[in-house]
This record gives sequence, C-alpha cells and structure tokens, in this order.
Amino acid sequence: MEPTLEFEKPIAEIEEMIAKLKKLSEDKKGDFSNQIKELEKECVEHKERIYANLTPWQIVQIARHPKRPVLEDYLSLICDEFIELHGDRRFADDQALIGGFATLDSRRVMLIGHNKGKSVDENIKRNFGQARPDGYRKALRLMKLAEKFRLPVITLIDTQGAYPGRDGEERGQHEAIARNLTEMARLEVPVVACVIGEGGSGGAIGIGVGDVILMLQNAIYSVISPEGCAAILWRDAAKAPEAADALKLTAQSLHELGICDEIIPEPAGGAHHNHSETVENIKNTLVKYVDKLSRLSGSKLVQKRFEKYSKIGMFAD
Amino acid sequence: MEPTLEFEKPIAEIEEMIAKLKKLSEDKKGDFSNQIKELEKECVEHKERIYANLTPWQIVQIARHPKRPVLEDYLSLICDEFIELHGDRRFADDQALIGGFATLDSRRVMLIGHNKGKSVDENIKRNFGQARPDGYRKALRLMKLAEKFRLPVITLIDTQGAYPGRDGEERGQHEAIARNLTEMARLEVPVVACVIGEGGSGGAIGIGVGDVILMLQNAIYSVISPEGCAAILWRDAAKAPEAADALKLTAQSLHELGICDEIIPEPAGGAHHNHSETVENIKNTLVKYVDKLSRLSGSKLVQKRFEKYSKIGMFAD
Amino acid sequence: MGWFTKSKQDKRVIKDEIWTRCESCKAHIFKEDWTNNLSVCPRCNFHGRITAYERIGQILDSGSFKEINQSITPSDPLEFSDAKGSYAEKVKASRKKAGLNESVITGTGQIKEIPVVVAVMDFRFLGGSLGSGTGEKILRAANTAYSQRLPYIVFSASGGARMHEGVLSLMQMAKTCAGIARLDKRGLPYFSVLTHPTTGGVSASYAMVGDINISEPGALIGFAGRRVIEQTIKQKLPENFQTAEYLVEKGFIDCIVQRKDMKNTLAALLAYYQSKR
Amino acid sequence: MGWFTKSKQDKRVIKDEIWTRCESCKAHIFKEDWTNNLSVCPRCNFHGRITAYERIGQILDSGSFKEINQSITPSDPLEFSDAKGSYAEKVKASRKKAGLNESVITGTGQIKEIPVVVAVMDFRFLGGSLGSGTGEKILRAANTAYSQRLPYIVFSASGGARMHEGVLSLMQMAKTCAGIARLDKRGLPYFSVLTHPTTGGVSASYAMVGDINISEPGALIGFAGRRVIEQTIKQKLPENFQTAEYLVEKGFIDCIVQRKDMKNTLAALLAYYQSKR
Ligand SMILES: [Zn+2]
Ligand SMILES: [Zn+2]
Repeated sequence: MEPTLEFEKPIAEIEEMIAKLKKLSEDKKGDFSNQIKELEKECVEHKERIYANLTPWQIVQIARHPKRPVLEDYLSLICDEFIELHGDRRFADDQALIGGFATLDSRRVMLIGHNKGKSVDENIKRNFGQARPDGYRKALRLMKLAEKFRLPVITLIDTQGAYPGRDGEERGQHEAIARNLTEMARLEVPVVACVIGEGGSGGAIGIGVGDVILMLQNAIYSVISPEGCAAILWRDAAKAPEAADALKLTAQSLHELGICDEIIPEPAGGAHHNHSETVENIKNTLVKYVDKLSRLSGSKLVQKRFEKYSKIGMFAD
Repeated sequence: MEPTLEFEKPIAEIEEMIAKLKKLSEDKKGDFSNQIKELEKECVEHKERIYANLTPWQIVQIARHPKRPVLEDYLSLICDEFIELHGDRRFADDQALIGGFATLDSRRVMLIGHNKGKSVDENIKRNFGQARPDGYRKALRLMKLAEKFRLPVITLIDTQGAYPGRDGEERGQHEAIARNLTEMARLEVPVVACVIGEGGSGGAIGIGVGDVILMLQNAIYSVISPEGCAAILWRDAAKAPEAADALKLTAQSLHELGICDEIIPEPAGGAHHNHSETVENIKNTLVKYVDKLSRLSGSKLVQKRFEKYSKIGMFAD
Repeated sequence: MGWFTKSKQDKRVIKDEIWTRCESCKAHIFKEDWTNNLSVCPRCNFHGRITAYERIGQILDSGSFKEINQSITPSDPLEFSDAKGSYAEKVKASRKKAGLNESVITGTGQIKEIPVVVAVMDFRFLGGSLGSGTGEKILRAANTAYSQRLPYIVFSASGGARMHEGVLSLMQMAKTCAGIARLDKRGLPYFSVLTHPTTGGVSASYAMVGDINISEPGALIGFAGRRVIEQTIKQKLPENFQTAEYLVEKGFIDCIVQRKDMKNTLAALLAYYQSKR
Repeated sequence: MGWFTKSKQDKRVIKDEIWTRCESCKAHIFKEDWTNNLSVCPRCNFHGRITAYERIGQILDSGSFKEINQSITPSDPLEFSDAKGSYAEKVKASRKKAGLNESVITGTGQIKEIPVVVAVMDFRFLGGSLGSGTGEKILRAANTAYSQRLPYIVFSASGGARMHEGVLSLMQMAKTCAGIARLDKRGLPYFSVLTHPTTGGVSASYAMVGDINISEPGALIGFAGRRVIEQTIKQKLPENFQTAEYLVEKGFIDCIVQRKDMKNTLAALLAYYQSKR
C-alpha cells in the first residue's frame, strides 16, 4: 500500500516486520511462527483501534488518498457497459466531468461523475476532476437526455470543487451550477447521488441534487475545504484539522444531520485497501435505490425531491 | 440622397438641374418656371420607369443601401418602449443580434433583430449585423422568455449572413442555427418574421421561422449572396447580377414561390428615400399580424406553423 | 465655540457623523446628500450597500409591505466554534448590530400597484451569508408566490455560503433553486436583482437563474474569489473582472439599472408579464 | 499475353479497375480490399464516401429495408441556369450517374431487430445538396417515425443547400427541423450520424440537433467553408479544424464510431431508449 498515511504508519511497520519474519521462515533461517502469530494479533488490534476512531481530518486524507478508487475504476468494475457521450453542444467537452449510458446489473442508466485521474498526465487532461461550466452544462444535457429516454440518473461525486479559474468564471461557473440545481430539482426520472471521495462545495452539489444522497464511509462533503475554512476563520491554513472537525464533513456527521441517506461501508482503513470490496458495496446500493425509485412516477419523484430539500436546514423560529 | 445608386443617377441629375434653376429663380436671375415644370414632369416619368422596372440586382443594391433604415430606426420609430435584454447566459452578449421587450401601438411583444450599424464605429461593435452563435442563443433565450410570458415574437431580419469566422465556427454556428430552427418550430406564441433588408441564408433563417414571413418591398432573401453564387456557379463574382436574377431573391419572387406571405410597400425608389413612410407601413402590418395570430392558441399556432413549412418546396413525385 | 478647538478624537467623531466616505472613489460626501441620493455616490455613481428595509422602502409602494417569517433566526446546528469565537456569539452580535434575525427579509407588497413577493438580503447580517434560515425564508417566500400566483423578486447581497453551518448551508443552494424551479413550472416570473456584492454560493444558486437578471452599476458578482483565481492562473485579472458591466458583456446579466430607476424598471418589466394574464 | 505489352492507356484502365486511391493518404489499395473493408482505408483509416444503399446494407438487418417515397425527384422551380448549363440538365445527369432520384434515400427497416426509420444521404447526387425533394423526403420519413412511434436515424453527407432552388432550398432547413421538433415532443429518439462531409445548411439544420450526434473518424463537418473563414480572419486555420475529432473537443459530437462498429453502436444506443418502453 503506497503511499501510507501518517496515522497508518504503526500498522505498516508491523506488517513489514511480519513480512520479514515470514521471509526468514521461508528461507529456513528459523521458526518464527509464534512471533508472527503475536504480531498479527497486534496488527489486528492496532487496525481496529485506529480505524474505529478516525478523526475527521484523517478521513479527509482517506477521501483524498491517491490510491482511492476513482470514477474510472467504478466504470470498469461496476458497469457491464459504458458508452461515453461527449460535449455540452455549446463550447467544449470537459473531461473533468464525464457521463454516458451505463448498464449496472442489467439496469440501464445515465451515469455522470467527476473524473479524477490516476496519474499526473491523466490529471492534467481531467483537471483533477475540477470541472468548468462546460462540464456542468454537459451533465445537464445528459440528464435531460436521460429524462427523455426515461432512464435513472446516477451521479458519482468526487471533486475538490468547481475549477476556480478565469475562463470558468467568464463562462459562468455560477450560472452553470445554479442552472443544474434548478433543473435537477424537476428532473422526472430517479436521481441517485453518491459521494465517492471528495464532495467539494458548489462543484459537488452541481451534480448532487438527488432523490437520495449516498456517501461512501470515508467520503467527505463540505461547504468549503478544511484548508480554506481554516485560512478564513482561523487565519491559518495549518488549522485544517480543527476546521475539518468543526465543519462536520464526514459521512457519519452528514447522516446525523439528515443529509446523507445511507452510508456505504468501506473495507477497514478505507477503500484504497480493497477496491473490489468497495465496488461491490457501492454497486449493490446503487442498484437497490435505482430499483426502489424506479417504481415512482416522474411527478411523484419531483414532488418528493422538493419535499426532501424543503426539509434540509436547521434554524430557530 | 447620398450616396446615389448607379441606376438612380439620371434622376439625381434631373433633380440637380431643377435645384439649380430654382436657385436662379430665387436669386431673381430670370423666370425658369416652365423649364422647371417640364423637368419635374420628366423626373416623375423617369422615376416611374426606373422604379417600376428594377432588376433583381438593383433591388439587392437598395436592400443594402447605407441609408436604408436599420433595426435602430425601427426601434425608435415604431416602438413606444424598448427594454433591451442582454446575453445568452452562456458566453457573451452579441451586439450583432439584439432583442428585448417592446411596445407597438400598445401591443407588448418580444422584438428581436439583426443590428446593423449606421456608422463605421457602430458596425464594428455590431459586426455589420453578422451574428455569432451567442447571438442566436440569446435570441432563443428571449423567445423562450416570450413563450413563458405569452408574448408574441417579432423578428426583424437584416444580415448578410451568420458570421463566418473561426470563433463562430468553434462555438457552433451550425448548432446554434439548427437549434433555433427546431425550437422556433414549436414556440407556443405567435412569431412574425419580417425581412427588412438583407435576408442572408442561414443567418437570416436562424431567427426567421415565423407563422408569417413578411418582406419589405425591396428586401431580399437568398440561400447565398449573389456574389457567392456567381463565384461558384459562374466562376466569376462579377456575374452577381446574373446570379441575383437566377436566385429569385426579391420579395416579388418569394411571394410567387409561396414563401413570402405579404409584401410591405416602400416609397418609390426604396425605404431610404422616406424613412417615416416605410416605418408607418411596417408598423401597421406587424400590428395586424400580431393581432390576427394572437387569437390562436399556442398548440394551434404550432400545428399551423408545422403545416406551413411542410408545404414549402417544389419537387416532382 | 468653533470645532477647531476640539481634540483630534472629537473631530473624527463629528466627521463620521456628517460625512460618508465613498467606498469606490474615496470622496467624502455629506451624509445627507449621500442618503438623499439613495446611498449612491454623487461623484462616481458607486451604488453603496443599503439595508434590506431601505431597499424595500425604495422599491415597494408606500405602506404595502407585509413581512413574513420575520422570527426565523439561526440556531447553531454544528455548535460551531473557530479561533475567533463561537457561531452562536457571532449571530448574537449580528442580530444586535443589524437589528435583524436573518440575512434576508421577506414579504409581500406592491410595485406600482402590481402585487409581488420579495426577498431582500441584508449584507450587515453575517455578510449576507446563506444560512439555513436564509434558505428557508427564500424558499417560503417562493412558496408564497407559488400559491398566490404572484411574481417573485429577490434582491441578493451576499458573500456566499455560511461556513458555520457546514453542508447545511451548501444544501440551501439546492433548496432555494427547487423553489425557483417550481415557480417556473407554473409560469410565474422570477426576477433576480444582483446587488453589490453577490458572490459564492448565492451567485451559484437563486441569484443567477432569474427569468431576468438585473444588476446595479459596478456591483461585484462572482463565483470564486478574485485572489483564489489569481492564485490558480498565476496572472492578474482585468480591472473590471466580475463587475456587473463585465457580466453583461459575458452574457449573464440582462440589464444594469440605476438605483433611482429600479422601481420604474421593475414595474415596466412586470407589465410585460401582466399583459397576457 | 501479359499486360506489359498493353498500351499506357490500357494500363490505366486496368489500374482503375483493380486499385482505389485513398483520398486522404493517397495510397493505392486493391479495390477488393477497399470494398471488403467497408470503403475504409486499411492504411490510414480514412472513412471514404459510400453510396446510400451501401450504407443501408451495412446498417440495417438484411432484407429489412423498405424504401419509401422513392419517386420524389427535383423539379426546376426557378428554371435555374448558370454559366455551365441548366439545373434541369444537371439533375438529369446526376440521376443517370448515381441511379438515384434525389440526394437522400428513406425508408423503414430494422437494426438488430429494432424497428427504425432511416434517411441516408448520398453525396453522388448533386453533392448531397439539400433540395426541396431532399427536405420533403427527410420530413416525410420523420413523419413516418412520428406516426409509427419509431426511432429516427439520419445519415448526413452534404455540401449544403442547393443554390439552384434558391430560398426554397434554404427553407428546407426549417422544414426538416420542424419534423425533428415534433419527434422530440413525442419523446421519440432522433440520432444524427454526420458522415464525410456534412457542411453548410445541412450542418445547420437536422444534422446538428440529434439527441445523440455521431460521426465517423476524420469526417469534415462545418458551417462556413474553410476558405471563406480564412478570408474573414486573414489567418490559417489549424489542420484538424472542422474534423469530427475537433467537433468532439468543441462539444458538438457525442461520439466517433468506426464504420465497422456503427451497426453495433446504434443497436446499443437504441437499447437505452427501448429499455423503458
Ligand atoms: Zn464615489
Ligand atoms: Zn488512406
């Protein structure tokens, strides 16, 4: 597992010792089976202790882990078929946010998601999953196409945020996101939104208005990055761990706040430890909600979605 | 009247002579009343002969006359109010094609038109009325707004054509025009299209799908400019007069072909000879059709519009 | 006794009482002139911030405003605290200073006898930030317009989302837009007036999806902050970047209206909606 | 007797009979290889032009095609003549050469047993130009799809409007799009396949408003001609300007599909429409 997160180092050290002892055993340099057994026990205990008590800031690091599965992994592992559809029919085809027809367990859907890369080259082409207005407009076009074809929409959210560059601003990042929020509210097909990694503010919600909002166990969803929040409210970006805590950005917190409808479990230590287990969990949950929501009429879906969002928020009156 | 068209020169010469004789009379240099009377008679005869037998190529020149009234003239002369609404909500506000709420004789409408300038500076800002995709997308946005507000749409067409530049092509001149053709076909409010000067191919029809198609008497409407047609089919742009003849691009020809529903008369020699008369004619005709079409329901309008366009075309079967 | 004999400290107090300094051209303007000119700088036409109730006074027919949901005020759902103190304290201070319970005032009223529903943001309350209460009030006002079939007009003035309410604040973007979508479905007009400044999450939700988007001269309107963008692109931005005028050029604002003309313009625009009802 | 003894003239004849020269890479390819490869260059993957009936053979299930409106053919509404002769003569020559009555072939058929309506343009007939007959056939086919509630697929290949029919040709852009609008209203899918070349008035009407726009590799797709644009901007254009690949980048084409995969891809796409019917 590379690179290892700071708080995972004790585990990595034990695992390394176990590996060394096993090698010695294999090379007939002695019998270390007792030591190995004890270390393995210790390792399990360590894991349980560490992973059961992750701080929000540790979860942020898992959500951003470079080996965490990204959209491409889900496409290849959960889809029997994916036909990418390109372009916003206005200006560009934004590779930071892609979509197309997909088949999951024989369910045909429109699948849309932020497209983080797995390498530097990919990330340059895909702008690290930070979409421009063209990306959001493409997403909307595909959602409207799904509505015409009566297909459920699945969105997989994984972005630091919408791209804060000059050209994005000039082409109306605000308008593109605002338009999506408005149109998604009245889309007459099921919309299943799932945060798979980082749910970064406007860039996340721009494809995130769902009948259900799902989150992977170590995904985060926040109004601002912990670093950004710390820089503004603590006047010190290094206070990001405190901000991460205060912002209540974990799946657990969002579930308690009534925003996240279901948390999809990850393997101990995070999705990057076991892609296939994560993928199986997410696929089953997506299919469950697609099936459940597909039983409702378009107008019923819109009505219930309106009621869902009407209820979000806490204030005194 | 400046500048004078080639075929109007005999008239201009006689008018100049009349002016000189009148000046002499005023200066008490003699009595030229008989000569003046004869010349005036000759002038009227000349005008009748020339203006009654204008060739298509001469009409092209009138349609392009630099003193011919442009959109701005109509806005100020036929509208009691005009509130310009800007922008396509995507990329730009194209000043080559503008629109907004307008009031004509107490009728409230959405008025959209190509925006040729009256000076070099204006024409640079307005790109000589040659719109980019942003202009066509703005026009569509305003038409959809009119539909929401249940307002009739009036389009005033006056362009050499859509802008054939690199950026227009890159932002989808084809898509923008095609989209307008498709959406205008199903707009559930009255659409009155009127060619006031040049109706240049795709750039014209891009705002030209109407329940009625009106043309000013000396306006032209063509699939290609006479020069362009001559360059391709005659391999000689100087054959534009022949091409203008062959293309059947005058209001009279289009009326005979069943495309132009009504020809709005211009003063003898063309609209540039008398703006106010032209303006009065056009206003009355627009109001007449707005009133007539406003009696039909949205779905009836769409059905009749579909039938109208279904019938356009001549072929053997 | 002439004021020349006063101490420096005292002079400044008097100065603040009778002068207003224009945020844009830095000119000192007699406070009375400033107020009489609707808080618009007579020198440079900068449209200064005004309170929600001042705005309502300028736009609605006298005596026609009936406030709704006045008592809605922030709770502290995350029990949020930062280096400078707790959210709860900030709210308390802001309520006291601005004399408001939330960053938006909503209600019904008339513009030249045309009945409308309005929501007017007030930047003094936590920088006009979008909290749960703000979103709730903007949605409820939209719902009033929906059920009474009235035009809806929102005046925005906001620094963006309210971090202290975390994702609850972010969700208000979707919540308010859901209300706007419903108005559109029923064919009801929604006008958005973006005043100085309208940025972040508010620019990326209800403020940008008006049937007609209106702004005041010089207003700052943007999604990402200028400094964030400059860091991203490692270049300086043009002077007029993110001004209302720039947004007209880029196609996002229908028209810029002087404050003194705002009421007349809104009435004129509403007339186009009314003409076929 | 070996062919070395033949005259130069004779050699060229034989060469033309057995070789095809690729329009793009200029390679000489055995005609049989060329044809077996669906008229796609085995060297550079250039997708050469094919006839409408060849296309239909590649796309529709064998024997499923039923042509409609075959007899529609140009009249000469403007009695058009230019320096090179009359339109009537050109039509006559084109009919004879291509063995077609118009620049488009329309009918019903099946793609992997999914019933569809298709219109397939043929560039050999007056450069695939959009005449009154073309527009009529494309609209009538759309109407067939409308009344039988079937998907509609149009394969475009066109130099644009047909000047010889004047404004009647221009009006076909609106006429065909009116048919597409009606399909959309009824929720019927419309796929546009833009093949080499699709330019001018056809690109600016039905070819560009597909629910899904598909193209073949390297196809030329544009509104204005390259030379006209270069004259306008007084600059050279990039090499790949107006290619299908360029249009994907610019956001106007959903996907580029190899000719050999076209039938399978269309069937796969149609399945997404069919799944909820
Ligand atoms: Zn000032
Ligand atoms: Zn080749």
